[in-house]
Amino acid sequence: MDLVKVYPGAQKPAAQISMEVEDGSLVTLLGPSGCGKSTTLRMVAGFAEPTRGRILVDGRDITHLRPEHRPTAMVFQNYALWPHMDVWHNLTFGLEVRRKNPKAIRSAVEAMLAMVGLTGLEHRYPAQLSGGEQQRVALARALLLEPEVLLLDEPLSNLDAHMRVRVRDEVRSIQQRLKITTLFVTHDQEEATAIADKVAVMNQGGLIQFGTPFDIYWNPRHLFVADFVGRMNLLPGAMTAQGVVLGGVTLPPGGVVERPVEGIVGFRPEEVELCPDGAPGTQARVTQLSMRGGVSELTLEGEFGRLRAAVPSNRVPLAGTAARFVLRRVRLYDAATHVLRVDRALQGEAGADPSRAGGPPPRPGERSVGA
Amino acid sequence: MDLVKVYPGAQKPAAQISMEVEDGSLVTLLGPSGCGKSTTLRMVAGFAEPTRGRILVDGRDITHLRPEHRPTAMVFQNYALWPHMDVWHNLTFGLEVRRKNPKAIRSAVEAMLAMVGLTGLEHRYPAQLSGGEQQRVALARALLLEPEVLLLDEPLSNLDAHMRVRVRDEVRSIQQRLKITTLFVTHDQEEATAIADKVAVMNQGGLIQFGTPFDIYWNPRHLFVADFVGRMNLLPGAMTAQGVVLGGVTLPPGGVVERPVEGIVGFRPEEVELCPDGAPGTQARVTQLSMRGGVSELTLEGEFGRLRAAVPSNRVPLAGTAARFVLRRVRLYDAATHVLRVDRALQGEAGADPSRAGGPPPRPGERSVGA
Amino acid sequence: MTGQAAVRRAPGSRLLGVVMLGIGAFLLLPLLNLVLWAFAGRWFYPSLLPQAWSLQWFRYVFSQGHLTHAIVLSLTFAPIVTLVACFVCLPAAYAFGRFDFFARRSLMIGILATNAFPRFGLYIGLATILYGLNLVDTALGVVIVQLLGTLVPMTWIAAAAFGGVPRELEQAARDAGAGPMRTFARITLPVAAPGVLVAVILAFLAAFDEAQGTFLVGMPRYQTMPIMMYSIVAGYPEPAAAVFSMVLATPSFILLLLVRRYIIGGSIAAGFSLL
Amino acid sequence: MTGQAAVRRAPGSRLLGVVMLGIGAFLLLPLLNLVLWAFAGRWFYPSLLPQAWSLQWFRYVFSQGHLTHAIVLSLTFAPIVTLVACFVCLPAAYAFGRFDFFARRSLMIGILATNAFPRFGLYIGLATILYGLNLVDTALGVVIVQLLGTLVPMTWIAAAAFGGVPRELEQAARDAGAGPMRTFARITLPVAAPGVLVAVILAFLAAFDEAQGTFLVGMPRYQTMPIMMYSIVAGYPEPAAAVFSMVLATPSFILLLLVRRYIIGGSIAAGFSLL
Repeated sequence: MDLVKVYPGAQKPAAQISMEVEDGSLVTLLGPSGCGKSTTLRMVAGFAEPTRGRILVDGRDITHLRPEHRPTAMVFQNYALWPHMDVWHNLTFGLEVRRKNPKAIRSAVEAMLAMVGLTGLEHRYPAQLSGGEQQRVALARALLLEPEVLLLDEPLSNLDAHMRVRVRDEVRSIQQRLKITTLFVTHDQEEATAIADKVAVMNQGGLIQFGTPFDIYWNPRHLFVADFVGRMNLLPGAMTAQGVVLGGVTLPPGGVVERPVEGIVGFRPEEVELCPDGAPGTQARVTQLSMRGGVSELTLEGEFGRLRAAVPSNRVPLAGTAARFVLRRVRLYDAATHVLRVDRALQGEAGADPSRAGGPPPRPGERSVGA
Repeated sequence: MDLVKVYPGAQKPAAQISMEVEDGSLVTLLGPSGCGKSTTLRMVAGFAEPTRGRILVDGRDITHLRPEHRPTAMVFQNYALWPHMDVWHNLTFGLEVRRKNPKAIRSAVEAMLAMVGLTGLEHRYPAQLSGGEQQRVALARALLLEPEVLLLDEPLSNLDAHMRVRVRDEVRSIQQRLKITTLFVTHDQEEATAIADKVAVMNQGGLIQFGTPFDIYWNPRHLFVADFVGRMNLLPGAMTAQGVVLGGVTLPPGGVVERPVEGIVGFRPEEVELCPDGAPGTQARVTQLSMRGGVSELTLEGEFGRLRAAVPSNRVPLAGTAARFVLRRVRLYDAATHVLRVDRALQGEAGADPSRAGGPPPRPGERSVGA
Repeated sequence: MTGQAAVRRAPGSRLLGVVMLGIGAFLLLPLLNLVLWAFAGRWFYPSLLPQAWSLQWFRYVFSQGHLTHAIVLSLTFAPIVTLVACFVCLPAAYAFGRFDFFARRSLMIGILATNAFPRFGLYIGLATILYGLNLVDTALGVVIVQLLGTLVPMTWIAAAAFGGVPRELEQAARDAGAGPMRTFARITLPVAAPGVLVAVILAFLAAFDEAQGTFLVGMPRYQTMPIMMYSIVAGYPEPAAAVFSMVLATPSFILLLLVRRYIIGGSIAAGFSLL
Repeated sequence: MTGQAAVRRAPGSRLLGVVMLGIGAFLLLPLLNLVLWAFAGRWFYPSLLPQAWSLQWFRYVFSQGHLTHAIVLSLTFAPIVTLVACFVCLPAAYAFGRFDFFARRSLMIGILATNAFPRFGLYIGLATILYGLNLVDTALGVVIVQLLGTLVPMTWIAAAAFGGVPRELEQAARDAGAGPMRTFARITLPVAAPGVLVAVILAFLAAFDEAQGTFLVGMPRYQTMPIMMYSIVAGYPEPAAAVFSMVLATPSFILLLLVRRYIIGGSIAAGFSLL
């Protein structure tokens, strides 16, 4: 079991985090730049000192150990390959420092080269490698140290969009094969949810929410998370017994709450359902289309305001046409504290088939927090 | 009608493109770095000279005009705001050069500031603005020139992932409101398909495919497009009368082609359908899960090899379990020329509901090219 | 393993502190000494400070015709040389910074080499040419020889300033409808101004401090301040030398103070990125 | 509007070509002249080239005890000063490049200022101190005064070299289990080596070419080559001065050639980014 705790002080723009990381799992630290996620990682690695709190690995306190004595290995954003050494020496350096015997080093490095698909590039220098290859050398170098905790600091941010997805899958696959506890820092929410067992969403030095990607995506407990992860319609409004009120318009599915609550109403584009012709629902105009692979996103406008809905790419209405919609689930965040107050699945009166949409399982009321 | 043609020579690593852009539409030039997309844009703006060919705007040949005489306006990747002028003077410079009267300038700039949401920042200098604000100033500056063609050179690449999506929607919405013909260069395929009326996919200086986002995504006519846009399973294999052959295994839905064809088999994750319990289909093991918002992606492994399937996030099987699947559509690319040879929609024998998946409309055989 | 194992203390930081202090003293003490001598009224060994302060040595220096003549000469030549350098070098600097042409790199390295090279040799070569042209002991000859030292700042630093103006800024101006001349006047020059200013000031200082070339070409008629330094050391009392040194240093001091923030801003650094 | 309206021609490119040629000639002709004089056997006005070639002036220079002694002196002092500068300045440079400490910026700007400042004043201030310490006309005094000119290259450029080593490279080594000393020896120093080499060579040249400070402190015993230049101009025939200039320039020439690719690589530029 790995236990990692960091409670740095508040005087610096650093992180305030307290969390436990399960052995063998991959946790992403997600947040905008300057949120303290990299600082947190550097504290675990030993390159920054927490002002308070402790960092425990397997119950052992490593808070005051020098970096070279910690059971961690880091992959740096810029890879930090030693430019004056070829790939082979970049990989063997750490093992030589640890006085492993040369034969063991040789076989370990060769096995690692094969695993990351770099066999044959041993004698290249970092400058002669592509970005993706450098990335893999950096990963291999860290893995060869057999760390108890692997630290990845935005390891994919220097790759182009296409390469990023590929290397991401590779990293995840290697991590799962080796069952190595991993902290992965990123500012890209798609990357964070795609690769992680658990996601720690951070902002302004604090941990906002810590949970599975599913949990973070569907049950954001804070407005910041709702806004930062995925696309969420967020509109000032209210929930009443009659339904959700947006822009003065009450959207039909009633019975949401007994007492009215005001705040910021949030729902995902996938939670907006277009009604079949003739079925009841709120009237809207389709104003914009955006193809996003298998799913397209449309902008709906009406008296309620402006919102986005996700529909399968084969069922896209034309821009400019009218459409009716119902909401399948709504959340309400406190306008002042930004904390989740209500989270309700709505029974579509429209009689729409709930199994049809690409969306999540409606969770009838189980998560309602306030009201 | 805008007609834009560029046929530069081959001695430089430049673009070879011939395409027509419809009036008022947004066309993205998509490709990896160094594919010539930026060079193409710079040729239209007048900052690079085509070695051959012509550039026509509204039938007028602008190939040899100086940049200052062209009806184009460019938004640069780094915004290129003049650092010694405040926002106001950045915006008025072009209008003053054109000797507009001061009153007209004043009202035009004020209206534009309101449109891009920068009112009140007139007297800030570029260095005092955030990245997103700089981006909007750059856009406003270009729009104030009332160009016939708006040129955007990776305008969002300096914004963080979250901001990028927001500004992208804003740019699209402004472009649609003003009905301004726009060329938009990007290396991000998601951005390209999300924002465009048409996408021009480029590689190594050539135009590979030009079509609607829908077309580019579902009907890639070249292996490069299939690989670069979205996620596509691409595996060496064959199509025979018995079905699709991958890794020596024949996948059930037969009747694909009369004569066997070999090449690279391609299908989107959305075109892999998991079968309900008991229904026939190819046996596979679920080895990896990746949450991507409303849709999750799983890795299936078996004797056929390894492929990815997209499923709604509420129907995700557990990793390590067994699953059966059928393919709903397959393409076959020539292994040497990389050109599409066959494109077939498959009638799922599994009796699966075709309307269920988030995928595209199967197009029965209409696109088959070869065989 | 934990406890007193300090993680972030610089190794040998105390020794380093001593070295730093030493370097600081090495730089500061001679200056301080100079100031003390200049303002000293009476100063006898072994006192660390003068026994009396006075401005008498300033009055003395400014009453010596030889010395005031040298000051006037220096303050005449340096601005003229700077002006000539501006006209000759700024267009060249723009070309170095903006365009890529035949022998550009060689020329830039050549200019740099004259700076690292022992200049005396170069001056001798130049002096013999000026001798052949009958320009030795003339004002024009002095201007030409002082021009040599202004080449590096005027081309390298100004080229860096022009080269550091992102091309896109100019392109955006062209795009907005401005022609090449207006683009230069409204965009390129204002944006490059800090770097160009630094270049001009360093050129002024180079001309002002030039001793060896002027010694070869200007003697005996044109004895500027740096040349006068040699005779002042031998022929005048020590406090006069101190005062004269301070007068010599004054323009540098003022000008460096003026451009300090641009130098710190790194407008010089860009020069090397041009190669 | 189309036709001959050339889009990408540099404005006034012909005029610029002339300016460039002029600058090139200004740099090259004196050197050429020097070489011609050095190898001339007979050369009478108004011929553009010598009538006869010979090595006689080389033989002449090397037969003059005064001159060979100066050469030996220069080649003795410069390496010693460089070595001392290495020991004093490299640790300081590492600290400048790596750590942030009290007065770091002021100290670095101070060092730079001594370079732009007229040095003669500084030398006079230093000389009077050395006089008080009875170090005038001693080898130690000469070493100290020459050390002043090596400060800028040795701290700025070497600091840039150390500072240019990305911290992550060191952190990765620590991460891999190497202690601070091993990290310095195996990672920092090898990566910084090119820049450090440039610094050392420029320091050598600074010491080798130093004339004013040595003139004040070393005369009359320690007349190094740059000082000898003054007397050679007055007291020896012109070709001897040319030969001596060439001898003086030789080490610079060789060393600059050696480090040319590092200078071009921009290892100097980084220095300014440290402030």
